Amino acid sequence: MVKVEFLGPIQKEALELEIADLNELAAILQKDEEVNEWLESCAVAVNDTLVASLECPLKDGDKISLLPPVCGG
Amino acid sequence: MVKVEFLGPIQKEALELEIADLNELAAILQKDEEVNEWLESCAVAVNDTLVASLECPLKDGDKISLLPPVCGG
Amino acid sequence: MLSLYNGSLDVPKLLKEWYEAEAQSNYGAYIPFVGTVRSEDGIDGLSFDIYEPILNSWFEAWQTKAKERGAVIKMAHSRGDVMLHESSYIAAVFSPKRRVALEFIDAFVEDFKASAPIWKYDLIDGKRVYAKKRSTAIKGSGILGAKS
Amino acid sequence: MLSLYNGSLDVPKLLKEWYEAEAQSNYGAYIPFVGTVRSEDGIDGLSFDIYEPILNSWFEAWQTKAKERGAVIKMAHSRGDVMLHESSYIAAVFSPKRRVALEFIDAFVEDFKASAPIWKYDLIDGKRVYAKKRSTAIKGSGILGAKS
Repeated sequence: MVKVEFLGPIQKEALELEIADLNELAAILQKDEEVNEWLESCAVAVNDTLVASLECPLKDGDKISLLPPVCGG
Repeated sequence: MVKVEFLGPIQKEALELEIADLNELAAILQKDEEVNEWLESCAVAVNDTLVASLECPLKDGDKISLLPPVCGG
Repeated sequence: MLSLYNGSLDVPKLLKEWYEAEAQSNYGAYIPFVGTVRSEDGIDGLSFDIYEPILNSWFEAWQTKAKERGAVIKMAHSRGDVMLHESSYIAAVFSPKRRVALEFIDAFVEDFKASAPIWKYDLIDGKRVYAKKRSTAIKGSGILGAKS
Repeated sequence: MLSLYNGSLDVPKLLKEWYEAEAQSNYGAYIPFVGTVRSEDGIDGLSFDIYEPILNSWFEAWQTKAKERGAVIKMAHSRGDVMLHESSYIAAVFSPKRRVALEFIDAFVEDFKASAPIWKYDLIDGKRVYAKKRSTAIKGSGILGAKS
């Protein structure tokens, strides 16, 4: 089981999913109307480290975060 | 009569000279052992405005300043 | 040093504390950048969400880069609401030499704008409206999107 | 605004006064640069001579440039002696937008170093020694020298 968190302005509760990698997550979220529009502009972190590709194996207990466009300051 | 001031580290009293332009001043100062070594590195102001060439006519009461290399801050 | 505060920052106090903390460290240059909420587009203020775990690791990576040049970075940011003409952000660089400090503050503030996991909302008529147009997608964004 | 002080600057006080003076001016960015005397080469401190008429006109030219970009510059500098770890120089830019402020503070501080009519001396064993090696000839210098 991995946990998927949606940060900042994405108004969505965290998900608990049985997935083995980020490709599976992409397939699930692309079908989710609430989240689909955000995907093109979101960065992805696994256990609080940003990842650059979907080729990232996941293990039980991992935390995935979606980070929409930022504007600090 | 014009007044010639030496600023900052140049240890020299101001001069009062009867000169018509900066060419005359250059000729006088190049013969002055105290000041000669500073001339290559000094900027020149006439009445507190920096000048870029010697072709600058002078009139009675003008103030000329020699500004050696600077280092504020 | 990275400090987060609920609401606006006490700028004079922070600038003084940081200056005094490094007074004997033999730095020749201290450059703070202070960001203040401007009145524009009829907003009453701004509001901020911060994701701290990634903000901390982003900041530590910069602190390491600064240390390699003999410099040190300090930063403070607001959480939640900050009203017009109040300040929400201070970043500061201390370094022995001015060029390093001038280059670091510029690079740090620009990367902060592009990368720090902070989300900004306009406060308008009591509502919090995501400042989407002024926001920047973090480098590497979009991997979960449909392949085109 | 250009202010000269005998001896070292009260940095926290000046940073606070400037911040508060512009608090309602709707500037989004405030970037002070603070210069502090470093311990090096066995000096006890630094000492400064200033030629105010040309410093004032140099500063006014920069203030005019800043105004064209919607910005404002403030500066404070010490006259006479400033000891180790005390500060002798603050320059600050306020502007609506951060890019203008970041570019101005860099350009202003560099031109200040190259052009402002201020002379620096090392204080060593109670003597004032002109910091010749660290000094820069003002642009256009040398017209009175012998033609080569």
